[in-house]
Amino acid sequence: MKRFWRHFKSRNQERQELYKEGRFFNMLESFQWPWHVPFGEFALKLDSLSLIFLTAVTILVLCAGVYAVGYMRQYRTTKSMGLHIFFYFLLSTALVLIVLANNVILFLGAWEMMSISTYFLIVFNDEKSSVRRAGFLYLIMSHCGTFLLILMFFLMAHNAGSMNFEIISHSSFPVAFAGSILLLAIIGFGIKAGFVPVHIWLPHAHPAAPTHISAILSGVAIKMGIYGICRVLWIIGVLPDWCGYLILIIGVVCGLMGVLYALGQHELKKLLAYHSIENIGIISLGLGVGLLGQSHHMPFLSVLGFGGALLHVLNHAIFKGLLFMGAGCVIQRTHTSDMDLMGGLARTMPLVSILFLVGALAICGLPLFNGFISEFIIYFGLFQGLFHLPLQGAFTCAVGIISLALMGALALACFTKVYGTVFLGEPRHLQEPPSTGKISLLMIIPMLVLGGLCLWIGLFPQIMANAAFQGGAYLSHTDLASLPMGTIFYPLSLVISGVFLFFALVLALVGIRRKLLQGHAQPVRETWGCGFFQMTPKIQYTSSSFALLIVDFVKGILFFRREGGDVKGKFPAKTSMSSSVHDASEEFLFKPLFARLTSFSKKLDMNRIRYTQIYLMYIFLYLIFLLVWKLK
Amino acid sequence: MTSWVDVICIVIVFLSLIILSNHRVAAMIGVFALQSFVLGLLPFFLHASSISSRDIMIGLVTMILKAALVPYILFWAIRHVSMRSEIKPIIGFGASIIFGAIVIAGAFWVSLSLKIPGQPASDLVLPCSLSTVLLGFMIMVTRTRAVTQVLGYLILENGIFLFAISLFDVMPVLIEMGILLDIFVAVFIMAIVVNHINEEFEKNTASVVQSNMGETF
Amino acid sequence: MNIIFLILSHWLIVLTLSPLFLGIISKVKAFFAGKKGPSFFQPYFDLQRLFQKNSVYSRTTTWIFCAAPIINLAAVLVLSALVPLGTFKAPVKFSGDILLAAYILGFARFFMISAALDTGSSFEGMGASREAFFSCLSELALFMNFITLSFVSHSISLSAMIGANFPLSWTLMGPVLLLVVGSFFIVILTENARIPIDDPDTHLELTMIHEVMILDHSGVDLGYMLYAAAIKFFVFASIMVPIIVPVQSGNTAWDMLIFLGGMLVLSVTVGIIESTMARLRLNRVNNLLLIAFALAFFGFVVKMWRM
Amino acid sequence: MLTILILMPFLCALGVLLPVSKYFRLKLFGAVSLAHSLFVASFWKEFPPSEYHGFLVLDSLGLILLSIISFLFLSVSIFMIGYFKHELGRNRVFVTCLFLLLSMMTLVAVSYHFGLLWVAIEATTLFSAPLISFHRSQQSLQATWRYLLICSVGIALALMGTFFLAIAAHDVHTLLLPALLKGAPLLSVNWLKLSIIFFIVGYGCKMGLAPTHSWKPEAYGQAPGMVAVLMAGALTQCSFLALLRIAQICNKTGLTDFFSSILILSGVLSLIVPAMFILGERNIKRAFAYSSIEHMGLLVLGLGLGTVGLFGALFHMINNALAKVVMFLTAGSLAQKYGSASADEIRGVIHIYPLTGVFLIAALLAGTGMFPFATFHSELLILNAAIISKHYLMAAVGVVCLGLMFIGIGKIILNVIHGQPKEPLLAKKENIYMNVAIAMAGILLISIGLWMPSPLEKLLHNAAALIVSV
Repeated sequence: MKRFWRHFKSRNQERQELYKEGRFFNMLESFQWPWHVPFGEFALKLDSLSLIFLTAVTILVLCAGVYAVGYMRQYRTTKSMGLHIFFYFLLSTALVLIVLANNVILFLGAWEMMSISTYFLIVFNDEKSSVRRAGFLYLIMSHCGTFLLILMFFLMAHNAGSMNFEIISHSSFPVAFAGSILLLAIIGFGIKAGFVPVHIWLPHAHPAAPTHISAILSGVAIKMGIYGICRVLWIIGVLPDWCGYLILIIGVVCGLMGVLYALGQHELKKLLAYHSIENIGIISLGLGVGLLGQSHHMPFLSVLGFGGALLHVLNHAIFKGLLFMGAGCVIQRTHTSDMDLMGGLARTMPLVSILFLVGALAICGLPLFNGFISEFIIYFGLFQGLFHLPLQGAFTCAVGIISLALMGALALACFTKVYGTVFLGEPRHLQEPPSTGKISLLMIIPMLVLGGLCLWIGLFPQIMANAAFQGGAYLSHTDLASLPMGTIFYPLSLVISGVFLFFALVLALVGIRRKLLQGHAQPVRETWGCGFFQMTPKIQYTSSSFALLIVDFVKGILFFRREGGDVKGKFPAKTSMSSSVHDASEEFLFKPLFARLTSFSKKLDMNRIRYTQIYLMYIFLYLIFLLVWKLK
Repeated sequence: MTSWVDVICIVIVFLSLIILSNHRVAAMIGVFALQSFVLGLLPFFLHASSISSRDIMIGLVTMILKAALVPYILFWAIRHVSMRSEIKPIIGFGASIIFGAIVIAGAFWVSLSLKIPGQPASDLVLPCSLSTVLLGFMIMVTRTRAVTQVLGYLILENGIFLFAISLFDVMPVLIEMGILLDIFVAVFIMAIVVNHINEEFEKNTASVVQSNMGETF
Repeated sequence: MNIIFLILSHWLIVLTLSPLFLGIISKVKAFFAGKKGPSFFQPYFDLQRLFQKNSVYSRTTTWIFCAAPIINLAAVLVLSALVPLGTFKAPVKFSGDILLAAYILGFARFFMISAALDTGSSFEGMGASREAFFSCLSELALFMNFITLSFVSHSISLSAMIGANFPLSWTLMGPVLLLVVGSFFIVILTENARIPIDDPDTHLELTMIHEVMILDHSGVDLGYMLYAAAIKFFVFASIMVPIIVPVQSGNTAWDMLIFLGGMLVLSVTVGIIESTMARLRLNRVNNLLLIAFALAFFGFVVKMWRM
Repeated sequence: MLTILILMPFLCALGVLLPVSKYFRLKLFGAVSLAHSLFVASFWKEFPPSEYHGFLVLDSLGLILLSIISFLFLSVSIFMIGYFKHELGRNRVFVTCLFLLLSMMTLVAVSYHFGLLWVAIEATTLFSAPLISFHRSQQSLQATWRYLLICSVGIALALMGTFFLAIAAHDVHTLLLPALLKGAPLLSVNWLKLSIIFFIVGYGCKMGLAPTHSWKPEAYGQAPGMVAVLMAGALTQCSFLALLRIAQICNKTGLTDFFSSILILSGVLSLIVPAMFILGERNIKRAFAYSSIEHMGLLVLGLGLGTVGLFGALFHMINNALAKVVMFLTAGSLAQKYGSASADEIRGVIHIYPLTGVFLIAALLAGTGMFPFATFHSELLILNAAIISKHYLMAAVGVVCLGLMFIGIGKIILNVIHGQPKEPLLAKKENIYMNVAIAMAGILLISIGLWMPSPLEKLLHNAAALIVSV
């Protein structure tokens, strides 16, 4: 055992020398402090990979913090905030530590801290049983995932003989071993990131949490899963071929399932939660492309893939934060999160509606905003893969392109649904919305900042894209300078000029329209009802009916259920109808599994042998067994 | 004097068998007292030529504690309970004897392969003590009455002691005393617990004698 | 400055020529119905009329409602700048411009659907819902076509893909191109709301898709919408024609003539289809679009096989 | 010194048998615990000399256990001051038994003779039994009964093991540890193997290793919180010390593999069995009892795996004890407040008793090994040992079982913490003594988890070196 410790120590020295030689490439900043726990050291490192995530964390934690000050006012009289604030700061610390940790123990510690503090932030409204259940589900899934991570990290650390990421990355891994580590990482980190089918905590936790927490959860907490996978990719370096395909396929499945489930929702925050799964899918697509490039020795491809994925991480954090904050304002105003009851909010809260629109356009990946930039880079990578990879790689890339396009189209359908039903039209419930929920300025400011960032990255992506490519290059262990980065930056710049062209056109057309309308009266009437004069807001399309066509089309995958609503006879009686979409992996995998386990355990308890004698027999039999086993 | 040791070993096993086949609690306690008395005699025959003070002490303490005090406590513990018979044994009395015989045979067979280093007082010591331990265990497992279980435990301990007393003198006498004292205290506490449980039952519902753990107190 | 001049001239062509082809289609339809029909230039008159009228707005609507036509028109104009028109090369072309093309159309669609929902009318909501659904499927088919074409041409620029830089040879890629053309034709019909997917001329709101979405628009707004529709058809057709007729004689005039001829034939074909076919039942439309996707996908597989 | 340490509580036990006031007993107990802790603290500086011809020796292993015992008794004595404010019953037997328990546990920690060790451990079993049935309810008496019976049989097996060891040591002529270690080559291997098996089953029974764990849920479920603390934190670890002593001999005689394989089997079983039972459990204390079985499993697993695992196991001894303080004292104070420890009876603790709620959270996190509690590190060390020794399947099974344990305990605790508050039996005031006792352990556990003091690390290293001599 001593030897083990000594080995550990000598590795430390070795690293010190490495630092001196400056062999750690692309490291921006590092920090070292002894930490007196077994295998622990307080080693922090900021490299181009962490930088992206750190940026996302910082932006969102700050914005959500400011937002929270305004948002939590509604609870000021009813709840004590101390614990909530404490855990919020704990979470922020943990997030920063995770992205900076350079030691397994530190990472795992921070990881656990994140899980715990997030749990307590989620169950803020713990009087609701749904909230408690959501929090619990989150906590157990996250903790079980952590166990897998512990196994994975220890496997790696054992192989390398050190607990320092830097040193582990310098050791070589046998290919099969690397594959199994990545599998563990995909499940362990995938739980946090929300990979289908282990995503089931996500759509419950997001609606349950207070809004600023949902924003952080969706914006950065689940990204920590992606960060973890990136870190593992970086550490292992050379991975077997199938890993790229696997991650790409995971991306396709997550993306499509996420957006389809989202379409089926009529609860605003739940819908946004499913969209996080979709965006994780897009990010995984990028990572998959990067891995394919890496295993086929095409550094440019891998930088494109990884870079796109990293940029999307940042972008998603920004626009998802914005969307959640918008949703929070809406929910505070209407006191419901059911979109089928909302409507017409654009007239009562114009600024929020515009900011939400910005988020919605960005998340659909439409030009002008940041989502388009990262999706463009990922598309570009996929097309490069299509052209240059061998047959099966090209085919997978084609599948990736198609599904990315489909995701985009479906997301568009989904967010027109959201925007249309929440902000446009007439309120669907007939009584006036309670006006008590005043939107404080502190809630608007962070949204303005995030919206501005969406636009900034969308119009001037050079800085962020460059940072992302740096990260990508770091991840694929290549030097950015040796790559033809102009191949991507030139089209990017032209895309931006296209967008400006569009902008100019819009301005011109607005001018022309104003000119044409000059001198004409613009009467305001009721909406034309096609000859039908008694329109009530109730007959508007609801979010459910809007999505019905698509949901019905894919009901084989979505487990779409409709109850009631049968109309019989010429003068049908009053009837009601409800429809819901059920999560397959929750309904058919985890719920039965858990129920089975619990009932098994209960049965054990019920049939518990009451006789002490039997337990005495156990002792005796165990003794006999050991004697026979060990002494023959 | 080896033959005396042999006789004592055989008697102890025999008495265990008798306890196993008995169904009256009071009689079982009496037989146990007899067994402990015989066990207490053992040290005196062990070193025939020179009986040491150690042997005398162990013998006497065993006799006092196990043959006198322990039975007394047990009688005290069951003073409220019907002493007549064991209720519903898990294995019937006839079958118990047959199993007991099989167990004895098994113990002897196992002892064949165990070789004790040095010069044991008798080659019957190991198999007999093993038999006694196993029979004691059988009593614990097959009988449902609390007192009989205590008895089973005591017989088990007797088996171990048979082994311990006759085989070696590495154990300092104080520690031997400690072991004996421990066992005495154990019986004492068990008796108190049984007593308490009986009181509780009487206090609550007199009709429920069977606990939810399978024992009858 | 040169580039701006190029773009402006490109737009000039697009803006002047595009309504003509809608006129041609209606003329063909009238011919098949045994009527004389309106003049070829009727769409121009319509536009002029609309631009002179005032607009009526619903109480329910917000600025989204007014923004939608503007954004729609702007988007198709940007799209047109990416597409070569016969001998006129596309003024903006770069690797990845198809993505810009597809997503700028998506941008316009977002606003179109939102504007429809903005009115708060169930009819327009219905159209919006249908539009959202079918556009998903047509996007699928469109991208599959893009993938196949770019795989053939090893480029992700629209100009390169449709053979402005090198003529696609039907002899080499015959089967692939046939499949793509078939698929793309369905996409054109869908995107431009034509029979058998949609009927621009019907008066039964319950069956419409595109037209029902713009029920409440009037005056200039409607004019913008119509103009955008005309340009969109024109642009899509000019993407398709060079694929079908990849002939490049070298003589500018001849090439231009061939291009315009192709456009004419395409419009007439659309007209014939509209006159002879009935509108599909709504739940059959998705099958047709999936067929379009399958055709393009088949083309892709064939190309892979040939690789 | 050591004699004083053992005799002091023993004499006090006799003293409190006299009819003195209830509070005097508590104060005396507190004072003695404090004195005991001060003594033990002084041993960290310098080990006391051996006494009675090497029968009583304090080495590093013993010191670990002794410190645990001392700390546990101290916190229990503080806790009791608060606890007995609301208890009407007498405490004569209770405090007497506690004193005797302290005395005997101290003896366990310092005894260097296997016979003496057995005597002391048996005595701890006996003196803890009356503590379980403090409330004199039917269930608690029955639990006591089961505990007594099963542990007595187990301990009897350990006695046989001791005698087998004596036969094996026929040529050494003594059961003193140093002599046995020195004369290791003279030991008869076959008899030693036999004795090892009996030791593991016997002392394992006392530790509550599966499949001989059955007394645990009953006993811990019925015992008052502070008794459960002493049992789960100190009593079981006393038996673990016995196993450590045997490990010392095994490593000298080259039986490490033999010993390890049995320990690993027991450890894995002890991980699997509670994981199977926990999901159906509804009682907080019983759930914690299952967790205790699991932690015992981890301990023997660590010992069986060696290297880092051994270090982890020794570390885990301390962490487990501290975690048990937090867990069972909190459960005990809740059970007193609500009159039951059933999760169905208690709701919304954090709203009524904010501090107890926080402790309950700490109990959950500490019991399931989450950062920043030190249990996290020791569990990690043991898992790491499994991977280092290439027991991949075992590591996987362990992880699954730990996960299930977390689900089970979490389900109960979180339900209790949150929700609409249910009215408790007692007033809505928290008792400062109780809270101080729990907070002390909790803070200590967190601080060890955040920064391991170097004296502690040195001690653990020395202790590990005793077992695996370099």
